[in-house]
Amino acid sequence: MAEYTTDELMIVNAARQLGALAAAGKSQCFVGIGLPSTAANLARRLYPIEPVLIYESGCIGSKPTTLPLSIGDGELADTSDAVVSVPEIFAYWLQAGRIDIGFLSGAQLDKYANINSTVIGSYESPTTRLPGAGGAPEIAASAGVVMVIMRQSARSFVERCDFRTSIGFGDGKGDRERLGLRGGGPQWVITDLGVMEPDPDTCELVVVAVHPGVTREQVVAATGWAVRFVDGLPTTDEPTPFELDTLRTLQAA
Amino acid sequence: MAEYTTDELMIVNAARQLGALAAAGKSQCFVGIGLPSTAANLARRLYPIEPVLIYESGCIGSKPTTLPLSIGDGELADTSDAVVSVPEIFAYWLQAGRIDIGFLSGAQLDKYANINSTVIGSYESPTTRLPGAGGAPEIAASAGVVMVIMRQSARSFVERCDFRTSIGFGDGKGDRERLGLRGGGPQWVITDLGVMEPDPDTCELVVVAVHPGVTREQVVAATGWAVRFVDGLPTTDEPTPFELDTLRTLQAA
Amino acid sequence: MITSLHDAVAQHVHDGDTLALEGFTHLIPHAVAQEIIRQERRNLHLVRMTPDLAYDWLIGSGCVTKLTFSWGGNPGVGSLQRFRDAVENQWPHPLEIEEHSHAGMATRYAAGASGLPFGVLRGYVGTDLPKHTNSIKTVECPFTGEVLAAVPAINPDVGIIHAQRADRAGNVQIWGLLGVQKEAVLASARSIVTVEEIVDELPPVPGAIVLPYWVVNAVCHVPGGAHPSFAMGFSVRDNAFYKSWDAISKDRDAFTAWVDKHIKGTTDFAEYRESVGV
Amino acid sequence: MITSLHDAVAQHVHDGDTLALEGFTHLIPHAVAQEIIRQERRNLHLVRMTPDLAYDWLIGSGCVTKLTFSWGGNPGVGSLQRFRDAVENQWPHPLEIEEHSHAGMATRYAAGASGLPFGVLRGYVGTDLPKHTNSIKTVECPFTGEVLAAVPAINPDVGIIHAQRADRAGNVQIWGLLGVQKEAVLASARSIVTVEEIVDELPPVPGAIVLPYWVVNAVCHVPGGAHPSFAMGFSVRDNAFYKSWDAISKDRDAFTAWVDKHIKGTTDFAEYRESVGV
Repeated sequence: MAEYTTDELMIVNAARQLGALAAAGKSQCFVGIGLPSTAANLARRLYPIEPVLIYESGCIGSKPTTLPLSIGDGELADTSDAVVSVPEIFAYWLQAGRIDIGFLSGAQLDKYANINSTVIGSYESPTTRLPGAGGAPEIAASAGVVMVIMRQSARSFVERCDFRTSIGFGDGKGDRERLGLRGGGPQWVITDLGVMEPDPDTCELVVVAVHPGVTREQVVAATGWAVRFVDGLPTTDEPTPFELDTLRTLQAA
Repeated sequence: MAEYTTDELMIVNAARQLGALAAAGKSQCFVGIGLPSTAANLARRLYPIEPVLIYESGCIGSKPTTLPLSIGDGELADTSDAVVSVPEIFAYWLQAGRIDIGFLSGAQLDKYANINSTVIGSYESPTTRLPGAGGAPEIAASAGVVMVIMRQSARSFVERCDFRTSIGFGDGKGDRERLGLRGGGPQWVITDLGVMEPDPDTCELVVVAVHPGVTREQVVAATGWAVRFVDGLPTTDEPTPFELDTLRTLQAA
Repeated sequence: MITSLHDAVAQHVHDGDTLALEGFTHLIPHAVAQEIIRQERRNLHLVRMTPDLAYDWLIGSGCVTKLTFSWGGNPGVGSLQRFRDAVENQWPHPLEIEEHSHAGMATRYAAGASGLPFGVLRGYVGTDLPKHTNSIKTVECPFTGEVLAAVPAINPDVGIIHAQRADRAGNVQIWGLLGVQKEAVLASARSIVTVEEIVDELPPVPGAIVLPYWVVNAVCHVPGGAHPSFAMGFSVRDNAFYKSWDAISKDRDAFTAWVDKHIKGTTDFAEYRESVGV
Repeated sequence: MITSLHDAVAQHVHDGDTLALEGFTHLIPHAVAQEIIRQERRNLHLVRMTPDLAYDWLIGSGCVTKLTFSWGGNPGVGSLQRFRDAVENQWPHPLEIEEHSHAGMATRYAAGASGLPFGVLRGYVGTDLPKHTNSIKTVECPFTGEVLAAVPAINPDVGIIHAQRADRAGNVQIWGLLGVQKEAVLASARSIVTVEEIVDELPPVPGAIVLPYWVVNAVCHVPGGAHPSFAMGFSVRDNAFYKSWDAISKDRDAFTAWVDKHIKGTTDFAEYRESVGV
């Protein structure tokens, strides 16, 4: 059996989901930097039908040969089908509903998949001032579906976010519709422990799979709300040597 | 004395006004096709400080070597400092107040320098359906000042336009301010007979000069309202051989 | 994706559709207008800033019941005679018009491309257009209280443009005067693009934009397909043709004979080019 | 028009001004930020989508009383430590913040460049931002009744960017990631542009835009002036520098020592480059 890290499990599983979406005709993926960008670039290398990577810096159809450190590395622009201005990428491409998948991360996530990337503590006197919203609020609102990739801990997976930077399902089922949001919201939260999906009846995140070697107890301990599990909880497939090799080559480049 | 046509008088006088404006630091000129384009391109050739020609097709700083037939001839784009989209030329350049001079023509002009290029007769059952507004309404509203070039006749210079496509001074002094328009409105109407300017007290167009050989009677006969003349009515300078040669070379190219 | 113009029109353009054939003087998709006439589409709502000859053909051929536009002339020549005859004399049948300014139309396309229901501009103030055009309203700035013009988004059923090049995946490259072509495609539910050439790779060109294949429904190889308009890098505007159109189009019979011979009497754009000798 | 960076800042940047130094990761005008610190401007209102190191320097140096932004991190690294310290601990003094999303900021710049008092977007819905940011309101579509977000135009006193090239007349050419640089310049009352090179003529470049000389107030020849950001065609992003900034900026003394040595201790950007060895 191959050795791998929990981060590798997380990234490989996210890439698999992107591959499945691309195969189903959902290819256009608006990618945040960091974990989303790594997983999306891995998916581009793993699957015959590649996701189309769109970055908020205005790059459409980026095919970077190395992982960018920032959203605006030259490599992203050099390898894009088109480069547009920042006002255009948000108005003509994201807001207009041309993005199938919004791919986000954050500092805090709550049980309704709302994301906080603004402050820990109060807004006026924060314990920790985080970078802030960036493109996330409108990605979360307008993308066809949203996928979240985040390392899981009781501190970061909370009952309720200190600040709602990007909406998931608000306070529960029906909130997105009441607010008139056009996108479908978060459908998958992929962590270093497993995969969560919103319960169809309540929109509360439920664990639908754990990664190989991860126990329910670990997940419970790393979740700040009374998390539920699906019946007959499956384990995600072991990463294949091809997946691991491709990811490691990508990260070493 | 050189021989010349009344059209040549009109075009040369318009070019002179553009040259004077450019020398005074008012260079950016939003140019309609036809007479405005001819006069603006003549001014580019006559004066050391050239007007900067901006066309609604998105051309900024065009320096065509030949007169374009249409607003979108390839020559305009090929010789521009920048080519932008049509939404951008209107929003970022015209609307934002970056244009010093709007240079218009039309089918009808009234005594308050309102312009009609929409219909003769009623809108619902027009006697003559004209092309319509194009860029004129917003040029007339937003340009720092407006210059009009039009052949004069009792049919085209009317008491009140059948349709107000572009506003001059509306129903008289104060209307532009009441409507919140940012541009200063028409300051010169240059015709084949002479030059009109708005009266400072009423904004009604008054004849401030006639071209060489033109009589007051001709002007009165070619004006559909009881037109007034300034005291000591001057005559515009004879076109110089240099002006005429340059214009004829331009038109022959 | 890459298909014949015949099939693209057959598949994507239906009776009653709202169509935007865009191209600001440059790159006007005249070949598509001809194919729509050949396939006898009816009750079309045509949208275009500058109707040009393409719409004169369609209006005179009886395909059009409504026109949304901002400047309906023959650029540099004068009137658009078939448009005039339709408005003045209801020939060949009445034509409903929705009339805007260029700035308003550009704002409407940009709103449509942006997924917004309306756009805002400093426009129409002091003009008679709002008296006759229902789709000009006002909106108040929630910060300053200032009142501005508001116009509804344009979202055609089909956006149709001509471009210089596409690659085999259907990525489209356009340069020179860009007009509102990007906006027309992005605002529309479907899109058809005719191109001068189809290539393996799109070499970078100064001033060029690329529309990715996934916002384009059909790419058709139609060299010269903008004629009598032009494609920078491939052709020049046929100003003589525009001038000659005035006389042809002034007379109903001459117009009908011209359309019968050069459009309906040809099977595709290549035949049309032979027929008119360009 | 073409002047030294020292003189451009001396002439155009005043205490209390609202400044937008833009460049989305690419072409960030870091050299201008340094010169503002050298000339000890105070009470600045800084506007920028992604404050980046330029604003970390300015905030930590006590030049800034208000920050309007949408993402205040060290891209790919983590926190912007001086920004954090100012918000969390009011060091070196309190910092007022006005916080938006990228889409909102882009809309605000575009409205500013367009001469409109506000812009409209589908934004902020279901987020906590409107509770804390007064400049997020709503507007109703006069056609559909739909309620959308409205944000006020940004119109800085000075728009500041770095670009690849200018010609001797001051026409500025920019390519690669264009961010909101055009909007920042056009929205501002005055503008300063630093460039990699000044040339006799601007050769056409794929993907390039040109800002005409008459919307630019000062052009300054500052090779490498985006460092540690980059200028496509001239340099690559100095990712190592961005990573090293985290440790330097975490500590107030280390930060102050760094600014004293490399910014205040140098007379211009060329000396700074020698000082940091790039």
